[in-house]
Amino acid sequence: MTENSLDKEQQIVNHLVGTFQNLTGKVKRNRRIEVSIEKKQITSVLNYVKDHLGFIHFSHMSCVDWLEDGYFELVYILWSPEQKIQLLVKALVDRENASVENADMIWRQLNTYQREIREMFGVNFIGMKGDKEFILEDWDNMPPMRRDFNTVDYIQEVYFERPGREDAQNVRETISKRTGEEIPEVATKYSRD
Amino acid sequence: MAFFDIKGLVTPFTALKQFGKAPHTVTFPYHKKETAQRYRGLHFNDLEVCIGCGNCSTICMNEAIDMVNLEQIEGKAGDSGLRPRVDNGRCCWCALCVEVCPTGSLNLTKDYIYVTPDADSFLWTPGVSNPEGKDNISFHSDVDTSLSMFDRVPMPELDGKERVKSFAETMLYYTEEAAREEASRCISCSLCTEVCPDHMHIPEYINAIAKGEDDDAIRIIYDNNPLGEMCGKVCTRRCEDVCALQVRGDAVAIRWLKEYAVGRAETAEMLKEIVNPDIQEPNGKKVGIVGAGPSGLTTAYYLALKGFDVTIYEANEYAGGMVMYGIPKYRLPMDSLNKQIDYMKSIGVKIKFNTKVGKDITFDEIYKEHDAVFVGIGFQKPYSIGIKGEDAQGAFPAVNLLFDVNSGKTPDMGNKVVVIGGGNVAIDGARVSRRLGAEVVIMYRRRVQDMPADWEEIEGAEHEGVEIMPQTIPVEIITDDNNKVKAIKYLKAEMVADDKGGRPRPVPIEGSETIMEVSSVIGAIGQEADYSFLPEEYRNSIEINRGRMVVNEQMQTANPKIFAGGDAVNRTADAISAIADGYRAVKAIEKFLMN
Amino acid sequence: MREKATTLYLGPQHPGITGNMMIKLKVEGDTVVKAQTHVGYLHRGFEKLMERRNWLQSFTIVCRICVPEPDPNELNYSRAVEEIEGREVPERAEWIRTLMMELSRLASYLLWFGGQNGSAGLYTMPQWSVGDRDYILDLFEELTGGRVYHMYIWPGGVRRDLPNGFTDRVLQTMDYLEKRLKQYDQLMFENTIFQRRAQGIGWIDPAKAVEWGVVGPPLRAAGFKSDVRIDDPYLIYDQLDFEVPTQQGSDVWARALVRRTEFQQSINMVRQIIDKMPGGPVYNKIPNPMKWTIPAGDAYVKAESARGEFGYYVVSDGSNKPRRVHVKGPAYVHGVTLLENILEGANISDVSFIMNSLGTCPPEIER
Amino acid sequence: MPNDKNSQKIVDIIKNAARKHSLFVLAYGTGCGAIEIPPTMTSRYDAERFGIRGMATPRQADVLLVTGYLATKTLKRVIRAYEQMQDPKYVIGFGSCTINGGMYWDSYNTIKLLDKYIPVDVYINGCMPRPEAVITGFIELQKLIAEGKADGATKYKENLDWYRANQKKVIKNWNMPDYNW
Repeated sequence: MTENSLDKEQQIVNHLVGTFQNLTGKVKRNRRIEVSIEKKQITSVLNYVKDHLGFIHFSHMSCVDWLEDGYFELVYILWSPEQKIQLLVKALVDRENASVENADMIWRQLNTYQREIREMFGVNFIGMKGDKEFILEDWDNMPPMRRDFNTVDYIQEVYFERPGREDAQNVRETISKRTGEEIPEVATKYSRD
Repeated sequence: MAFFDIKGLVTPFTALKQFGKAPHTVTFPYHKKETAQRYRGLHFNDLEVCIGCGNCSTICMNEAIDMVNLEQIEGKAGDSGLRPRVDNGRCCWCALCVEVCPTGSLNLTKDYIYVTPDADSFLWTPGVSNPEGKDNISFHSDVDTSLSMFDRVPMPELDGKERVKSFAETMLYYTEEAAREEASRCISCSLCTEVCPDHMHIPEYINAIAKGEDDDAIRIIYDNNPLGEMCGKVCTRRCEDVCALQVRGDAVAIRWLKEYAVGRAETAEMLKEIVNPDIQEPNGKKVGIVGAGPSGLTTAYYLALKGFDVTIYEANEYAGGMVMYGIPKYRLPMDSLNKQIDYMKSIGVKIKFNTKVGKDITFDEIYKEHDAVFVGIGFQKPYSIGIKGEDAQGAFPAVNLLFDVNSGKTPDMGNKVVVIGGGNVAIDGARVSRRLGAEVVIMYRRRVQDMPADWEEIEGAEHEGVEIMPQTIPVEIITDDNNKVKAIKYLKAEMVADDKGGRPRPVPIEGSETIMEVSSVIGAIGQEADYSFLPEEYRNSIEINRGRMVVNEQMQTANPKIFAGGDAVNRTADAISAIADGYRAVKAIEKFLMN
Repeated sequence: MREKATTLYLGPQHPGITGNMMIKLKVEGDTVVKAQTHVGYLHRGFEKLMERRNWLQSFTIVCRICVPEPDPNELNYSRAVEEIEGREVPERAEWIRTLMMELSRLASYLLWFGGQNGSAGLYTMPQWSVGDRDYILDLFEELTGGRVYHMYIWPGGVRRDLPNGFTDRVLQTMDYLEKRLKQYDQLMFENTIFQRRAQGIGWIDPAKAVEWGVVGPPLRAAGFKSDVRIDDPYLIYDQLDFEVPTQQGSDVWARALVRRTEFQQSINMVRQIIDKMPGGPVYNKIPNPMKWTIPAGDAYVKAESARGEFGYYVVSDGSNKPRRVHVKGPAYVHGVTLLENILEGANISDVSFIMNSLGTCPPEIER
Repeated sequence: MPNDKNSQKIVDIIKNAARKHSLFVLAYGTGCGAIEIPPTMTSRYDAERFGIRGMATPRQADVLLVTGYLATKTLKRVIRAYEQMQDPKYVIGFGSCTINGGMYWDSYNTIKLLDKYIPVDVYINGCMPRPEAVITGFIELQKLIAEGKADGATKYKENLDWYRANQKKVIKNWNMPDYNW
């Protein structure tokens, strides 16, 4: 067992770094590799690792919204059943008019993931087939998984809340009212929500 | 496949073997299956134990728990008077509220059936809606399983043997890491702010420390307390007595966290840069302050920020009052106090040292020269012990000892000292005497647990080798021919329960008289104010009752131009109350002069 | 003669469908020519909700993601958080977690026994197996305080230690289930109706299975010795003695046999766990939950649920709330692309039978 | 149907007694609560003791069991199923989320108050309710039926406009047929 040595993992990373330009990679721990690529490399890297390095099992695809930095991070998680190694392929996409090449010809189930990400984040996958609607129905707002979509504002607008709970008190306010304490502005942001 | 599949035909009939067996059906509602010992059902809250901290309401991500006023619950110190009410249309029975309840009053019961046609009836006040739930508690959290962090981050201290060698500070105080860890224990319930006389914004500055924003913490502390570091070292910290965590564990070290925060600013300049107060344009009004103790300094600081021309008249060489002269330097070093006072001076507070009102300047002059006067004279005159021989040489009050030592003198105590009293001043006197090389005995009328001094102080004294003799009543100081203290005669006492339900009284045991050879006797049974500086006319215009000046809620005396605060006014006689008085007086003086 | 194609909507309100989802079928006669899955009837936006909840609060909602089998969710969430934070878990807690996972697998298979037979019109089996499943739920209730939603495995360990006498009751239940398993065999595997319904139905091409993303029992029924417990060991599975059963048929019958064997394996594993379980603490206490922050980082963890690989991708940005928690249930692939594919050419009456054999669970598809 | 139980006619009493002992539940697992229905219906808790059993089609069913939260997409189907059901029909709200949103109170895709969209006769609290609680809910419903108070369907007909307005607030594309009872 190569439980403790990371040679096998390091070899794959080195191989990938040598094969693709602008690819950075690291070994996270045994059986875990992570590489970062550019968005235009997605299909070529996925095809390569599938055909040549044995990462034939597609585990998962995810999208993370880094609102403050202005990009989406697409994460493809692959598994090599032979070598028992998990590979994370990460690519950044600009949030504005986000669009990526379609990759569902490499793994057909990617189509489902991409449809979901298109619906939930508004990332466009160029050339992808499939219904526009996947999970939501008649949704006319911003894609809901974007971080700037405020779900509480939305529910207050669309749904009802049961009345009868208006007499709720805030402990901090109750006590400061009783003592006459005036909480300055610099402090209020540290008060309990 | 054969046309007749005999096996396939017969096999289903093997189910007939079950025929005649007793069914395993639970015939609810005729037969009820008991739920498990830790079943998570409806809530039960012990209303007496609950302190209304609202932590359950905060952790509930379903916003199912509201804190509401109940008729039968009155708010008091350490109890917000609010109680949780659960919206069962939101509750998901995850029991996180139980896990974070610091008192353990909130629990889940084995009851779970709640069926009704009325959708508006799912508001449930645990403990009121199900008073019988107490006998039915299933899911609960004890000290081991609770998510509350009950253990305080230990405070590093000098070893007792090391301490008695010098007046170096005994507490080593929190490092950054320890302070963040300690601050993160706080559940931000704000019960502490109610008992703090100054109503400091405690949860806020602790949260700022927990988040690593020490500068903001200092700003929040300086919002209504200009002596934060002093308080951080020596405050009587009543806040910690009502901390939600102290019900089942250790209170958050509020005092030490405050010390940590203000201690980040090492010099007066840094302090000024961080606090960066908004100093208003001079408004031309003048305020005179008698006494540079905590109340006077507080008044001066905030008035100066508001643009008043403030002058403090201080009898001694240094500012700080009792904090400077009554607290030993191993608890509050000179540098720390000077830093805070230098910062005040830097924003425009003027202090006239060595100016004793009534001697170097008359009160009348001050009164006439200023638009308002604040009197913060404190208690300097010690009570006498009231036993025979107390005027002997070698018998003196603890405050005098502390004053001398803090002024740089080293009085000769001899080799055996008896301290009479059980308050902080007595302990200070004892520990100072110990540092001067004497063997020290503290005599106290009641039991050790009745001593009004801080437990840390008592513990510290014991570590330093001070002997405590509880239930001991001194009756006479025996002197030699030169009227010098030679020995002390005392009685042992037993505690007798008070018939009226008060605390037990010490009653001397007949025939237990003992004589102990001593070289000095230090009395520490309290002090009073000295009004000799005040001319008769002013003394009559402000009301003095039992040694204390009488003020209204605005800290204003009967003479509208004279305000007063500090020990000479309030009944608690500690630094934080004096600061609170000063802060209140600021608002009143501003209102009085600017309207 | 070629018949005219009609469109048939199976679900969302349909007794044969596993959960609340819909399959749009294009049929000619009673043969399906095209199937299209429609999901979203159970979408609650968990991943959005977790952006608003802190690390501890999120733990209580993850179990709702898959209703028949909530424990892999709790386990994966906790393991992901622990991996990012580097939090140690006491050894006993790992054993108790494994016990939970195996009990949950048993409960899930019992429910599946019922569903698979019910969709073939054999109604005795659901009465038996779902009734027997209740004994496992009783164990869960005793251990965790909840029958269905346990909220028991949390970051740092498990919430409470085993109650007194719990292990005895587990062993009793195991003995009972083993006895019942023989009767299930008679009722199900020796039943010609079931055999004929199951054999040759819902065939998955073994050559494509891995590439299509098939996981769990369906993949093992296609001849692959694939199990997360062996391939990427987690908890204490490397200390347990068990076999990964495989079948070659790749049809409903083969999948049923795989599950049948695994059921017996799980019973054995539970016995091993109880036998070997060490003592010690069960929980490495987290700091004050409202102020608990996790360093920035990400982790994809997976566990073998009763239906296959269950994955959690968790991202932290260093704050007290998760940046992203993305759940991948086995049904995400089984219930959409795979199902659409293997339903082509099937008989209408086999649709829900095949769905059951894949263990399709809609709440984990849309979350 | 008269609301006051004292004013029930003998015919009503007999009719209601018959109705309450044969409640056919529409087999529609709308939310997570559906997982406690199999244990309730099968051998361990055996709800058939009360004449409660599943029914595959809305037109033959009496009780619509809304097992938990309703996503807006499901709400549309639930309304359609409910309107297809023939009188007498009853609705049971099952779980906290039907009462005030439950743990999905801040989800953008689930409705919070079920009674704003379809009339609810009985609520069963819990997340999720145990089979015992479910049976208690049914017993409560039987009691209401016997007393003639389970009149949700009547309310729905009388206040159809109000219900429709609420329904259309969340269902943006209303492409469903109207059913006449």
